[in-house]
Amino acid sequence: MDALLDVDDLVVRFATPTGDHPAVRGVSFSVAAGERLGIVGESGSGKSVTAQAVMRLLGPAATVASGAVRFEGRDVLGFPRDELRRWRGAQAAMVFQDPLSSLNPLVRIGRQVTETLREHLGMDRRAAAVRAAELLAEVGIPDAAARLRDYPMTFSGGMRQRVAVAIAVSCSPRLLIADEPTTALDVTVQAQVLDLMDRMTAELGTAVILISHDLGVVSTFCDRVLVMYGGRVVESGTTEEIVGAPRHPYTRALLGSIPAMTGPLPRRLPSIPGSPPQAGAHVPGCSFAPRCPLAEDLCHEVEPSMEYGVACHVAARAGERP
Amino acid sequence: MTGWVLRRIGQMALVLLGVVTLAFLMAYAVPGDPARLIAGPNADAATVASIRHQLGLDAPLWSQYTAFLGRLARGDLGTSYALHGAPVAEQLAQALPTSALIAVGGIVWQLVLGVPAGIVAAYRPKSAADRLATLGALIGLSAPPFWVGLLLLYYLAYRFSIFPLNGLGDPLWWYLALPTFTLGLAGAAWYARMTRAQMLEVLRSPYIQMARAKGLRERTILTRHALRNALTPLITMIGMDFGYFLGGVLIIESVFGLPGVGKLTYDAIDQLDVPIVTGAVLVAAFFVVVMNFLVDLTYAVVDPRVRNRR
Amino acid sequence: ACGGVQRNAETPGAGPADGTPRAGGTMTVAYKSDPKTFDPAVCYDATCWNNMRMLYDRLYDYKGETSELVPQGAEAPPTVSPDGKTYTIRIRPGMTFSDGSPVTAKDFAYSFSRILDPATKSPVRGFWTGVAGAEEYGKKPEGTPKGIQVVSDSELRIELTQPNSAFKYILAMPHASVIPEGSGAEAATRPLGSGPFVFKEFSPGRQIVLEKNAKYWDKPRPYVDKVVELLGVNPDVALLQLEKGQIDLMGDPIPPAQYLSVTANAALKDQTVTIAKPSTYFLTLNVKMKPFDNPKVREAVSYAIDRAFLLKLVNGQGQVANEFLPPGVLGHTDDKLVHDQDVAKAKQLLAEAGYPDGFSTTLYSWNTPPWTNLLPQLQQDLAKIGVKAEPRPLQQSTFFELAGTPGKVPMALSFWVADYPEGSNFFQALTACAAAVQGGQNYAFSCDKETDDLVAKALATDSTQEAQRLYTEASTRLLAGNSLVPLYYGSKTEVFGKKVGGYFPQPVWAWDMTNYWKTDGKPLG
Amino acid sequence: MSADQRGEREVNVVEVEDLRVHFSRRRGVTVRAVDGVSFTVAPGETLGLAGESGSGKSTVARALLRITDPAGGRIRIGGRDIAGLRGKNLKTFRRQMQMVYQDPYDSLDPRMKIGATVEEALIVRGVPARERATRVRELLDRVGLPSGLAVRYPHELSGGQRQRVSIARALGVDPAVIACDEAVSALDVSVRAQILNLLKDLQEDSGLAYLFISHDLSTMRFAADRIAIMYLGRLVEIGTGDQVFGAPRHPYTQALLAAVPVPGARRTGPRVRLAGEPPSPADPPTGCAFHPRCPLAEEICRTTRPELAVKRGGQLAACHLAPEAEPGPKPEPERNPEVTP
Amino acid sequence: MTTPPEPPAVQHTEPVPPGVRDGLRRAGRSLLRDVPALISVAVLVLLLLAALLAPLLAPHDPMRTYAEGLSARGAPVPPGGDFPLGTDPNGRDVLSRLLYGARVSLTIGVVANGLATLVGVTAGVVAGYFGGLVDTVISRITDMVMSFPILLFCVALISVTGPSQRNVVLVIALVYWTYLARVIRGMVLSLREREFVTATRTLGVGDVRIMVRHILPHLIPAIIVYATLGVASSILIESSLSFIGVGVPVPEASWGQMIDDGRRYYEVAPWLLFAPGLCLIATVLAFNLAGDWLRDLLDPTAPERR
Ligand SMILES: Nc1ncnc2c1ncn2[C@@H]1O[C@H](COP(=O)(O)OP(=O)(O)OP(=O)(O)O)[C@@H](O)[C@H]1O
Ligand SMILES: Nc1ncnc2c1ncn2[C@@H]1O[C@H](COP(=O)(O)OP(=O)(O)OP(=O)(O)O)[C@@H](O)[C@H]1O
Ligand SMILES: [Mg+2]
Ligand SMILES: [Mg+2]
Ligand code: NI
Repeated sequence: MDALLDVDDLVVRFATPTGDHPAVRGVSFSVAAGERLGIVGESGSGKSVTAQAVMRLLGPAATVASGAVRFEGRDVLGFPRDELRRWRGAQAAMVFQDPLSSLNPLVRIGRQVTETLREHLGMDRRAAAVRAAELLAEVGIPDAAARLRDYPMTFSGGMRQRVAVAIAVSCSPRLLIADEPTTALDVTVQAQVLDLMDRMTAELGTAVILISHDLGVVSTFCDRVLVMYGGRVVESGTTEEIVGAPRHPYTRALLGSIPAMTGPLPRRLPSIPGSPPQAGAHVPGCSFAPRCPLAEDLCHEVEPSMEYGVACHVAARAGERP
Repeated sequence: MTGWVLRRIGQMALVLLGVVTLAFLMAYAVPGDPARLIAGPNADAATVASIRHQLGLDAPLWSQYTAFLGRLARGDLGTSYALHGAPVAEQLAQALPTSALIAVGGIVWQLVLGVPAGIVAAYRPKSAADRLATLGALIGLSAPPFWVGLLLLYYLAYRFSIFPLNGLGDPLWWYLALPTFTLGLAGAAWYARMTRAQMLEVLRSPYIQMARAKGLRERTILTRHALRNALTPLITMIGMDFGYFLGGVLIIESVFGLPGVGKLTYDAIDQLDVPIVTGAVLVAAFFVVVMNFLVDLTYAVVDPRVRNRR
Repeated sequence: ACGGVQRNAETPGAGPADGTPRAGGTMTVAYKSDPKTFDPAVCYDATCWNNMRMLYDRLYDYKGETSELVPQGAEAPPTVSPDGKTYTIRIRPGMTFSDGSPVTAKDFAYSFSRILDPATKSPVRGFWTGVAGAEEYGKKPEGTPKGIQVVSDSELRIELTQPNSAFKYILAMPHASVIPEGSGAEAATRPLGSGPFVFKEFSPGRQIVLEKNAKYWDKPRPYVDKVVELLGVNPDVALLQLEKGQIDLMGDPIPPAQYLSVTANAALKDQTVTIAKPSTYFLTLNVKMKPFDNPKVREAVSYAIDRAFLLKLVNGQGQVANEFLPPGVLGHTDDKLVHDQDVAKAKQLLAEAGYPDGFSTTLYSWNTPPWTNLLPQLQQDLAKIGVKAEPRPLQQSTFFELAGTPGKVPMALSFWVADYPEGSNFFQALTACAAAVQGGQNYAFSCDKETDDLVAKALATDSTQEAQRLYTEASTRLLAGNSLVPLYYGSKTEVFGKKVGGYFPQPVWAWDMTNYWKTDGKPLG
Repeated sequence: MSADQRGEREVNVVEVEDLRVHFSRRRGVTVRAVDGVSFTVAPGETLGLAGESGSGKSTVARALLRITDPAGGRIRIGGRDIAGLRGKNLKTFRRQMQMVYQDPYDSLDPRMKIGATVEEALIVRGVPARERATRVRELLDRVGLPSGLAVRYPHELSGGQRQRVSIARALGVDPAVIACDEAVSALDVSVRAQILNLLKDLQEDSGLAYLFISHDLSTMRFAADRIAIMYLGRLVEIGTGDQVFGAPRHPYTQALLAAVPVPGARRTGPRVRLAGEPPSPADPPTGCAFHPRCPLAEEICRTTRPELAVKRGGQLAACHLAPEAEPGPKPEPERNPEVTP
Repeated sequence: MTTPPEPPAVQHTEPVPPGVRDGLRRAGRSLLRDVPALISVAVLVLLLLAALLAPLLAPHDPMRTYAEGLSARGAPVPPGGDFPLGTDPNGRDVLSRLLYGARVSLTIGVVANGLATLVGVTAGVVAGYFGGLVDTVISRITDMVMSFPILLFCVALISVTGPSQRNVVLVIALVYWTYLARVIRGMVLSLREREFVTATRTLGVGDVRIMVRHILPHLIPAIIVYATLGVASSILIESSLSFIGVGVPVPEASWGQMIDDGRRYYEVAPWLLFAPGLCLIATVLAFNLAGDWLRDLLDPTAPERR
């Protein structure tokens, strides 16, 4: 497969005072150039950890226990320091989930944007500043040139998030991992940011991995979607397949809990009963089983494997996707 | 902001007054009679009395104090008792540049020795480099400056004749290298340890992860992103040290034979030379207060979050 | 009897003092502190004495390394009237100040009168209060006191109220230097004298520069062209500088800790001299305070001390005291007037005095070496006889204040260095009734009129033998009272640079720069 | 309804009148982050606050909590003017109003276990020590967190988990009003649904009121009784959910609604987005702040600032061009925006 | 795609809330993993024992001058024989003095420094947190203390009350707290602007609790640095006080005093400096490395090390 990024059977474990917990348990996927992959899933299901593992940004408590990450066939996990540095930011960029705290509070916005430009593209100070202002304007920051000299604390949450996006796209990376890049944005600005990423995929062939809770955003933006639950991929397929005909009970429940924009509203939203799997606790069988309306005995005993794009005993029996 | 500055200046004046008053009182509280000291052991009571009268020491403390304040208000620091009438201001003016040079040099050494050691240590905690930096810093701290000074003099100046043995000369930095290094060595540990502790905190924050994701060089990450956040407490330390050093560093000054404020003060205390003591205290206090003021200002500049509160 | 110079036993006979003088060169010396003044009338400490000797002349001066006086500004020894009260002195003809103006008797009269003028704030005024009319002059300082008379330009007459055979020594003290009439106000800042060197520069904390006085009367002296005094040099460093040849002389004593290494250093052997310093280290027992008001208690204490061991603690720098006055001072006797350690005797005395179990007291002294070394040992010695003495080392000025206040300090450890080699100097300062007052230095506060009288008699006689006898009698009386317990006599060790020629130490003064030369100078002539 | 008007004024838990918040940015430039905003929230009501990013939503919430001091206007919470509250009174007030912050990372003490963080709220409320452990577990459970997480530190949680801790903490003091600043944005939809249900339940049980800030309009539609739309520091439209979502009167609201991506509706054309540059709050456009980007803008929009006025459909909107409500008894505008003709 | 290999199953019961016992166990475990820290703690314990048991361990009377403790020239005797670490210029046994000195110096290092830390941290936190008048008053007081010549103060105090260990402790504490207060205040200034503090405040949590539970933990690294380095500084300050003659009263032993002595005699009797110097360095190192360990132990964000 001539994928740009290939993640194979990734396992990430955390050392905590109460022992070792796997947060990602055998995740595999690949993204081709120009492709837009969405990752959705329960909070705490390991989306961000997967993204960080790909970027090799896991903290000291985490270890990649097994698996491989390949970028254009090269082993990312084996990159020497210098190569890693040149790869990050320039070829693969990431927007963090916490844009508010991922900007350095004591460094002016301008500098935080220009430093990648200067580092990777070798721009001089003047050119970088001009480009930074352009980038900020592109993500919809008013008065962009003037605000380069401000500190992050004077930016609203959404503005900081957009700054993070601007930084990530500044070097036109080949791979962009965007972890909830639009959570704090109003829809018109969100549209602007999505447009920007659209343009990048179309014009530069950038591959985008979009992690989002907003199935609306995912379905209008992504080509393919990965659904994660409890550190595993439970379903994957094209956007149409997932949004149009979800097969995993979790995916179905997910889609069912979105309030509609039109029509009458229920008094309560349908939601998935129960709690997500206890962090670190490993139950035999399907991790969704305790909450699954369709769960059978088998589900509680044997962990389902990924078959035909879904990891569910019940759905798998129904055979291949229609 | 201007209001704040003005208020601060007012407060500073108050602090200076307080400190000088305390020094004044304390110099009198110490048993010993300046007049007797001047008069010498063989002097008869009449001589002592007349000296006491001339110095105004026979007046009640209160009127001595008001007279002293009056002079101070006119910018007159008085004349020395022990140095037979030398104007205090002149004495201080002569000593101050030396102290300033030592202070600047000491701070520079502290930073040059301490901060990199702290960074190295924090970058790979518990590594050999960390242990080495820690060990070095702590030995530097534990070695008494007077001894380090003499040792340096003995080997670098006496044995190998690399540096001059004493005093000030040309080029200045050549003469200041050893004293300032000695001063800096003791302080470096504080900077190293503080830098390490702060860096360890900062290196874990999300914006450092972000900086890594941007593919910045480790050096850039350390210096631009981490250091800046880690160093804010160091600003306070630098300010304090600077103010303190300007007030004179007795041991360094006496080991290396540098005529600074510290030695002047020490000798004056020994001689109960109240005008010099109060003058020197005033100068020292002035610098401490001003430096602390500057630190607060700098703090606001460096950390915009703090600035906003004012 | 045994005063004078005690050269290092090892010092070979061919010391540099035996070479021939050479001319020119710079003598570099180092001091820890700045001199407090250049004004002779107020100079009374070691840091300014050397400058006095270089900048000014006095009527008389000590000859070489001896305690013998020779005329300097005077033409000959003074003519003393038979009643011992009138001194007539002829001034050396042709002597000038460095600005060329002649030195006359008027200048001397002026210089001496200044000391008595309260406005001068002279610490040495006490030496001159014996001059007739001093008291009136103190109240109304105009012209000269009655007792200081200018007979002619070349003749000076001084009248005393009491005969004082030690007066000639006072005339040789630094403060008796001559400055031009009326120049008192400038003496402190722009010193002008008739001495071998002239003042060039003083930058506080850095250096003092003196240059040879080309018009000096005692040609070809001084031998060196220039004297540079480096200031603010830590004595430890000064020693290193001296060893490296960067300086020629140390202005401060060798730091006690370096003493051992210096004296053991073979390389420095030829450059080291040790001489007796006319000084006594002693203990005072305040007779106005309990329990030292009891003579038996005092006697007991005097039996408690192991002098030899104390001396060892100061690395043997000196000599165990056998009486009050140190050797080299007129009045010193070789007779043993003190008690050796005898614990049993001491205990017995204490028991007799009513203190069989001893008592507690406090022992005051300075907070610097050698005092801090001696205090614990004294404490230990006293503990042996059951006396618990708490050592209390104090800042110098605090010590003077407390010890000089009646009823404050039961025991003090102190010392005295002779201003001049004459017993009266010790008695007047340390044991006289006049000194047993607030601010005085009679820390025992014991007042014995008879001892005072013996001293007065010694000063009145013109016979040295008689004076010697009287002083010995005074010492015997004093020590029998045990209010003052002599411990040891000090010595001083000096090192000088390799290139210093003709060096000799002086017991009373420090240096005699006029007579030293640089061995790398040009041949004379 | 007009009969209740007076009564309602008394019982409104939140009354904001002409709120203005200014920031001074570098040298003399003043940003009017919030510029004359007025609204009320009744007990048991949810007021949604949506709008352009950077339009001042968070700032409004922060002013309500006395985190930021307003430059003008009046804020009454539970009938008390909160300006100048100090000491004990301030503390009592704080128990009435809580906030869930936008940044889930920095709003939790990184050195405190999340159990302790939640427990703190209980301590404030005076819950006896022996009950606390159970109550903490309950609270965590309520927000859908396994109680085992209580011993973890914030950095060990995912973004959504942290946000839920924040919510649990806010619920812990049992407040009368909660400002939820993008409180559920970071949550996946199923948890979000749980939380929204929870918030609703609480509201029904205890008459809790919410100031609900979100950019997610579908959530807003479900959660909010009334909705206020902000643009550049001002309210541009305020009305019931039906009014605002059914028939938006302000062109900005219309643009917002048109831009909402709906799941399943695979995009065909370009996204709907607003034309033009977003204006700078430091230098707002004259007249109607929206005019440079408004497709309908006319001359009057450029010169005169439109005030909030009752428009057809019943909501208030600040637009010259929106059709006025039919003449009827003139309602008191900002006080009672829910007037139906 | 194949089934991913089953990650090793880790069975977990409900994690027990970490009580004190658990904390101790954790401390013990981490200590065993960290060799330098283990050694440091051991050294500290040994020092403490040495100080406590000094009367039992010391071979001689620390204050006594021994005749055989001085050479014929009055020089100190080198290590060996009856005096395992040699004697000082007063002929006293260095080892005994070292042991007794540990009492004094550790007291000074721990008590003076502990006192200063306590006061300094409290003042700094209060000043930084409340700001305004409180800050002004505290900051100006620190200004005053800092700019006051310690020397003069010591001389005055000691001449009035006489030298004593207690005075030395007080003087050091009195001077030293200001530095910590300043640094802490600066840090609190930034800390209190953090959102979690705002969040806690809006929760209605009292100021005291915020300061103790939320601000203080973030200051721990800095406090540990200051407190552990302060041990060395206090001991050395005492030595400077001895240098000017206002330190611990004379015959008593303290490391500072011994270092001061050793410095002066370093050419003739190097052991005088080495003995207390090495002890000081060991103490300082032990305090600091143990401090590092403690800091990690108290830091939840520090990774568990395997
Ligand atoms: N440093 C850490 N130590 C221990 N556990 C961690 C750590 N970081 C993350 N985890 C755990 O790993 C799991 C996956 O976290 P991750 O951040 O990937 O979730 P997510 O899918 O991004 O969720 P969200 O949508 O809420 O952001 C969570 O259960 C979290 O508690
Ligand atoms: N401390 C500050 N100093 C200066 N300007 C500030 C400050 N905080 C906010 N602002 C400005 O105030 C305006 C409103 O900010 P606010 O955070 O209220 O926006 P918001 O509506 O919450 O946006 P978002 O949805 O993106 O979070 C912005 O223009 C922002 O730049
Ligand atoms: Mg996440
Ligand atoms: Mg916001
Ligand atoms: Ni003899």
